[in-house]
Amino acid sequence: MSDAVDTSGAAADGFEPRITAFVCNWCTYTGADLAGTSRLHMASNVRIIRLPCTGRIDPLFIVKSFERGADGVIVSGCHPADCHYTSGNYHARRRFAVFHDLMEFVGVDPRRMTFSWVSASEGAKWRDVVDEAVANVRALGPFEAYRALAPEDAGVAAPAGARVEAEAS
Amino acid sequence: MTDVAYYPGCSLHGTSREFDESLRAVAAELGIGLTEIADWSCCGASSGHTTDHLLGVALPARNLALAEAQGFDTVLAPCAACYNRLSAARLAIATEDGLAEQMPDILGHPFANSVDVHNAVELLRDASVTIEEKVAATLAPNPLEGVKLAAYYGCLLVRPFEVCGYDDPEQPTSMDEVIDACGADDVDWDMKVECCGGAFSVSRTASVLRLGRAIIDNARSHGAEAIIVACPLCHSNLDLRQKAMAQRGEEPMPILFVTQMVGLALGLAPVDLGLGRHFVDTEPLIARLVQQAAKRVAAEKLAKEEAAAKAAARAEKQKVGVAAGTSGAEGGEAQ
Amino acid sequence: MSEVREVARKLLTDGTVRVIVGWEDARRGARPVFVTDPADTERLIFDTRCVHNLVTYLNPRRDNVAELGKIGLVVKGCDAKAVAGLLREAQLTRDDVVLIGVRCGGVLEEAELPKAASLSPENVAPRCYGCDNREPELVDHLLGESQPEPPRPVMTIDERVAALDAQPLEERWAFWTEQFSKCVRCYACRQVCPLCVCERCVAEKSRPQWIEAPPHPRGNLSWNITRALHLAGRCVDCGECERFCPVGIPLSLVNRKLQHIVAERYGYTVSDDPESPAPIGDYRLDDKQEFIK
Amino acid sequence: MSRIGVFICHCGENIGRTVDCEAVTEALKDHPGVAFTEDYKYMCSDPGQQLVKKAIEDNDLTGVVVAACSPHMHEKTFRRACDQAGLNKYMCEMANIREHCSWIHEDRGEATEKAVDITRTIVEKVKHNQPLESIHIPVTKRALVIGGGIAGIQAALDIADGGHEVVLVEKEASIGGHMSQLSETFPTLDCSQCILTPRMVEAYQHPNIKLHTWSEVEKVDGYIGNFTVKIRKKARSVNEDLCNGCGDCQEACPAKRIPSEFEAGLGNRTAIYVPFPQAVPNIPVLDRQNCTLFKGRRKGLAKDACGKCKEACLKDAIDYDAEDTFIEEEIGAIVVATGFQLYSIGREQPEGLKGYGEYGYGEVPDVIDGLQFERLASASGPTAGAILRPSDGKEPKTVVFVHCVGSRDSEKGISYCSKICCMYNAKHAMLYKHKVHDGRAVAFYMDIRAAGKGYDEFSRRAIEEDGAEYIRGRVSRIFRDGDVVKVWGYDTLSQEQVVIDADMVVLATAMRPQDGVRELAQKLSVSTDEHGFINEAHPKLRPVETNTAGVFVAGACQAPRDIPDAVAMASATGAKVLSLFSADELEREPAVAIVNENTCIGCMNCAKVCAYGAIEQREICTVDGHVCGHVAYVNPGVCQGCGTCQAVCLSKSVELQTFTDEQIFSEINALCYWE
Repeated sequence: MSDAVDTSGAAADGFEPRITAFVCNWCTYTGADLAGTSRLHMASNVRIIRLPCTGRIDPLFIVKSFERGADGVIVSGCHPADCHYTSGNYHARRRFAVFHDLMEFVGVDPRRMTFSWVSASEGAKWRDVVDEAVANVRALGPFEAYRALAPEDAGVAAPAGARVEAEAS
Repeated sequence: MTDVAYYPGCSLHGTSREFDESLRAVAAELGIGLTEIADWSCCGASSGHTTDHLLGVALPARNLALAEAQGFDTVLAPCAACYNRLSAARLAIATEDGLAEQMPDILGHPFANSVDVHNAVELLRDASVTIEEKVAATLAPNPLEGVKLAAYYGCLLVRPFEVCGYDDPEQPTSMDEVIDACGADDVDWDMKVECCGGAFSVSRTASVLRLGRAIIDNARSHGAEAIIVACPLCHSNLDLRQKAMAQRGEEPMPILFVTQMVGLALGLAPVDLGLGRHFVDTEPLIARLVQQAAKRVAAEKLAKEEAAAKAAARAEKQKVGVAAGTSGAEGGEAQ
Repeated sequence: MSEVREVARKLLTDGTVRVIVGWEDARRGARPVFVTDPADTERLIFDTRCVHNLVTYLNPRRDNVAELGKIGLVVKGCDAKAVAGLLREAQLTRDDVVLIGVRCGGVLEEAELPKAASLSPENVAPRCYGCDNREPELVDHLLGESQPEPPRPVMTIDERVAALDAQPLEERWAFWTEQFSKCVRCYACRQVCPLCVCERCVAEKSRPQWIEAPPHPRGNLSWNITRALHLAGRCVDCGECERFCPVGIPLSLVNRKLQHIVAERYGYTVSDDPESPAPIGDYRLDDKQEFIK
Repeated sequence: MSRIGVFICHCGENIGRTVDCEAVTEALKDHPGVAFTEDYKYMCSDPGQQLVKKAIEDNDLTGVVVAACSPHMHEKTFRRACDQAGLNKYMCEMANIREHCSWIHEDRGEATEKAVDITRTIVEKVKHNQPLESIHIPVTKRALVIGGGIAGIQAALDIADGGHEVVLVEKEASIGGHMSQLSETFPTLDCSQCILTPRMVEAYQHPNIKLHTWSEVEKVDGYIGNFTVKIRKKARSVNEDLCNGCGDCQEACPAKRIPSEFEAGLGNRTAIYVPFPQAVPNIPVLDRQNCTLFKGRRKGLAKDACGKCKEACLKDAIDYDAEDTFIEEEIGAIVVATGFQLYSIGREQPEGLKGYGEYGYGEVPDVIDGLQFERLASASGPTAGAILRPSDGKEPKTVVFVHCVGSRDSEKGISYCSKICCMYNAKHAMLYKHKVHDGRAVAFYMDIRAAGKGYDEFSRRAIEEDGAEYIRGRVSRIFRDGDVVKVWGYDTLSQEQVVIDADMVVLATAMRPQDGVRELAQKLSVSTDEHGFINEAHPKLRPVETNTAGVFVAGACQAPRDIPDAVAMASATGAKVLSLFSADELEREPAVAIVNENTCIGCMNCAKVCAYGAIEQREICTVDGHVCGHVAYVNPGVCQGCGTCQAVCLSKSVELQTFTDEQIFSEINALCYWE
């Protein structure tokens, strides 16, 4: 990981948070596209994974992201009543309300998880969600606590369970 | 003996004392216990809520809180403006968030907003069955029997619908029902809910005269012999101002409070109903109605006697006929 | 509990059911019993030692019980809620089972006693305090006199949850990661739960393996988070998972927290009415979203 | 073992300026599973696409990742290229390193590193892509049109002319809808019957159109291309095959004073009646509510009290004992065209609406609504076209037209503008002035909304040439004053109160959806808005479709519409239906969910969250056919691919193709940040 100096208020030790974002294809992904076409510059710590709808986003994805070393997670989709599939976001809202409260009960700092509604026309809002999430997680520091859960022999390089491609070449 | 917190408001202790007197008389007659709220204060009327919303709610709320503290669950506010302000305050505290929380420290004691608010028409309509029975039971002939009366609601008695809600805001019938209960004939006319000029009575008297004139003309054109009101301001605009708007030689139109009308139907004395306090003298009308009623009753009695006499005569003839029959030629049907 | 025996005998003799699942006295505490012969109904008892949730025997995965024929099940209030859970998710139809409800006054926490002890703040099962279904409605018969309220335990589960809630995040994280690190992934909590009805649990799914199989704290955390989420709005608080956990993880705290979340956010309390829709899978336009930007 | 080709695009300078494309190519070269890498200035150009095709053939690639712009831009382009090169197009994905990377970062190091991460993530995903085929659903090439107004007729004709069978269901005794009640139509004042009747006859005689009048849709099952519709043919008491429309029965019928719905209550009809002379079909219907015979039967009389129509009928077509019959039709597409009804100002109102006490709740004589005026003005109307007031039949010398009665008034429960009233009010004023030259037409309006072709000129003509007086203000009260209707209004332009002694008042009441549309919408699992109009799929881009595939909407059942709108929408639904029927099978993207029946326990939580009702319960049997349980089944024809079912499934037994758990798991893994 290159220690590129980050100009926007980096933490003392130059820690750069790694954030995975699960976004819905119809609204937030397109909103992020719009942020691109409008050349809205933002922090580069976020990696986007596209899904058809927030209804498809499963809490297992977020737990797995933390297990793979993410310091923060973003979940974003269409505003209520805008869902392309009419009610996917309503189900997601209930699921993530329960998940958010449970994780807080277990002791995970809720500011590591950002939930938002970003429509296809809100490029600027997407940039703000990204910058805010990066700033929050940077302030919280690396999610060492989660990584400490797995002892050395947990086999990180080739995480357990992923099908290892036996490469001839 | 249902006990109701009675909120008179400034006008029933002042310019329209006759409304208060007739209300007390009729309430006693109908078995409704009125207990004036101790230490009641001004309801803010139109000046309160036009200057400041919170003031417009807190002033009437103080009276509701007093009634609640004194153990009542219903407040009777006969004056249309007081009724409107008290109901509006009750609705605002129940619906606008943030208001209910402010009340305890403004009023100085807790307030659960549990008190219901009614006006005089609502009370009399709900008691219309008792009124009908009592009118029938009154010995003295009912002076209002078949008399054409026009029910004038004005604007504050039935509107806005969310605040009043006990009658149709555009085509109200509650006062008409009370008129029917008194045996009178409620007139179907067009100005039931038209404005009488209200508080402009002093600042723009010319307009009030024009509006009042239109109301009285319309009532008269539909044959009304008197207009029934339930609001001190409507009463003063139509009664006090009537001389100024009347043309030469025009028959005056007496303006009665709904409670005075019920009192007359129940045979109470006009002086107990404050009927002597009006600008348009009510005495000639009442005298004529009483005389008319007496004549009518007398005529009915007479008709009854004649009918009885004729029946007796016919019965007599029949007996004679039967007697002749038995001694007659073909005694076939002899029993 | 003579009434249970009478009803059981009648049901067996007139053939309404082929087996009665209830409790019988054992050397140390009560234990489940499967009575098929009317004469054996004498062995049936019901007292403060009957803590087991027998509804787990209605679980479709246990077809060996189903093969015995139509079941007559003795159910306490919490058990009846579990039956409603199975009905809600079409694992059972109402006339598959005859439910013999018993009026319950709470059960013991440590039930392995030779004789039923009367309940006291020290020995009552904490979950019984404040129970809202002591006389279940989802039953064909409701037996026994109405019992007094169970005594308030020394420390209620709500108090323990509130204590945890009051702690700062780091302390709660330390508490739970330490508890979950004890987990040996024996999955007893899953086997005993009447509502864990999946043919193949997601924990056993390998392509992809969402939940890491090895029992290190990271894998255990993701297993317990998933188990908890699967019980949101479904768990009837029968306490079996905690009672069976060999390493003593306080699972009832997690279950109770989930019940609070679902109650505060959606006003939903788990009941024995199969018609009331589960909260997850339902939605209202005005659901709270204060945590969403 | 995957052989994936990775193609990195410079997009001219758009990507190349901040992302070091060569470095990204280098980084991906030895990523496990990658068999070919190349970067090029314009991947989406023709040479760029040729490069992909050639690489597929030369290296027999099993997957393609194009690291360039957003998939919304060129996913289709590159998938088509792969298809042409013989690689299943669903094995091709795009990595968005432009909108999500190069355009939003300046630091070249960070941007390049991020581009590598994004590309690696998509490569890992493609390893788990499945070669999928689009879904083919058989399509029954027969359409159902519900509602026989101008919209329904037009849709039926377009589809029938397109060579497909149409079943047209109309609730009333004749097709024609409200348009048949109109006198003349704006903006050209051509007579409504003259332009409508030919269409009605054409629909009646069209070989492809099966017409069911006096009928309603009872039940609808199935999905796009495969609907089964049960139609209730209400008992007409007249045998449609025998009756030749001679009208003798109507002559003979003694009950002559029943208010005619067609005449909007201004004229009367007999118990056995044809709504209007040009009715199609010209077959009467017996109104059992008002027929003397049936009244007698309901009272339990031994002998029938009447029967004159049966005696008069030479063809013996009258059958008093006819019952409702049901027929079932196999249907591929449904067009809803149930039209509108007018809001009434009466005291009795459906939930959410309020009447107009100010205007007398409809109890003031000579205060009529727009349709009633149309009947007065119509040559075949009760007054044969003469404008006479209903109370005493006198010719009104002063008529007041009131706009926006109910419309644009959330206090009364109707917040929207009904769109057509400004136009028909101008028309009414014109018709009145043409027939009563010395009459005075006064109109109270708030704003004139005449935005159609030739519309504004039409309303200007009413004012400038025909002398209608337009007063900008609202009417506050209407009441009877002796022989005159008193109208109190206010003129906001001259700031004065206006009192008019009118002889007659015409209220332009709001347009509302027909009764029964909410129940019909439920049968079609289509949603309605809070006013009861049917919800279109997208107000701008899919105005004649609904969220239920295969169900289309035309005319005033969707929103207030005038005749040009209704006809345009009807032809649009015709086009949509014909395109649906153009192929024998409906081809759909394979992004649908599939249930693993081995692990599914049939809890049906997935079905509860499916917004499209695409998931059904299906019995599963043992080898010897004994039913041993049930599982969920996703109907590929209806599933829209949102994936909510998968997230809700506890045992993860349902997989949404193109976004399976394995694909997402591998993407998360690819983002493994461990040092």
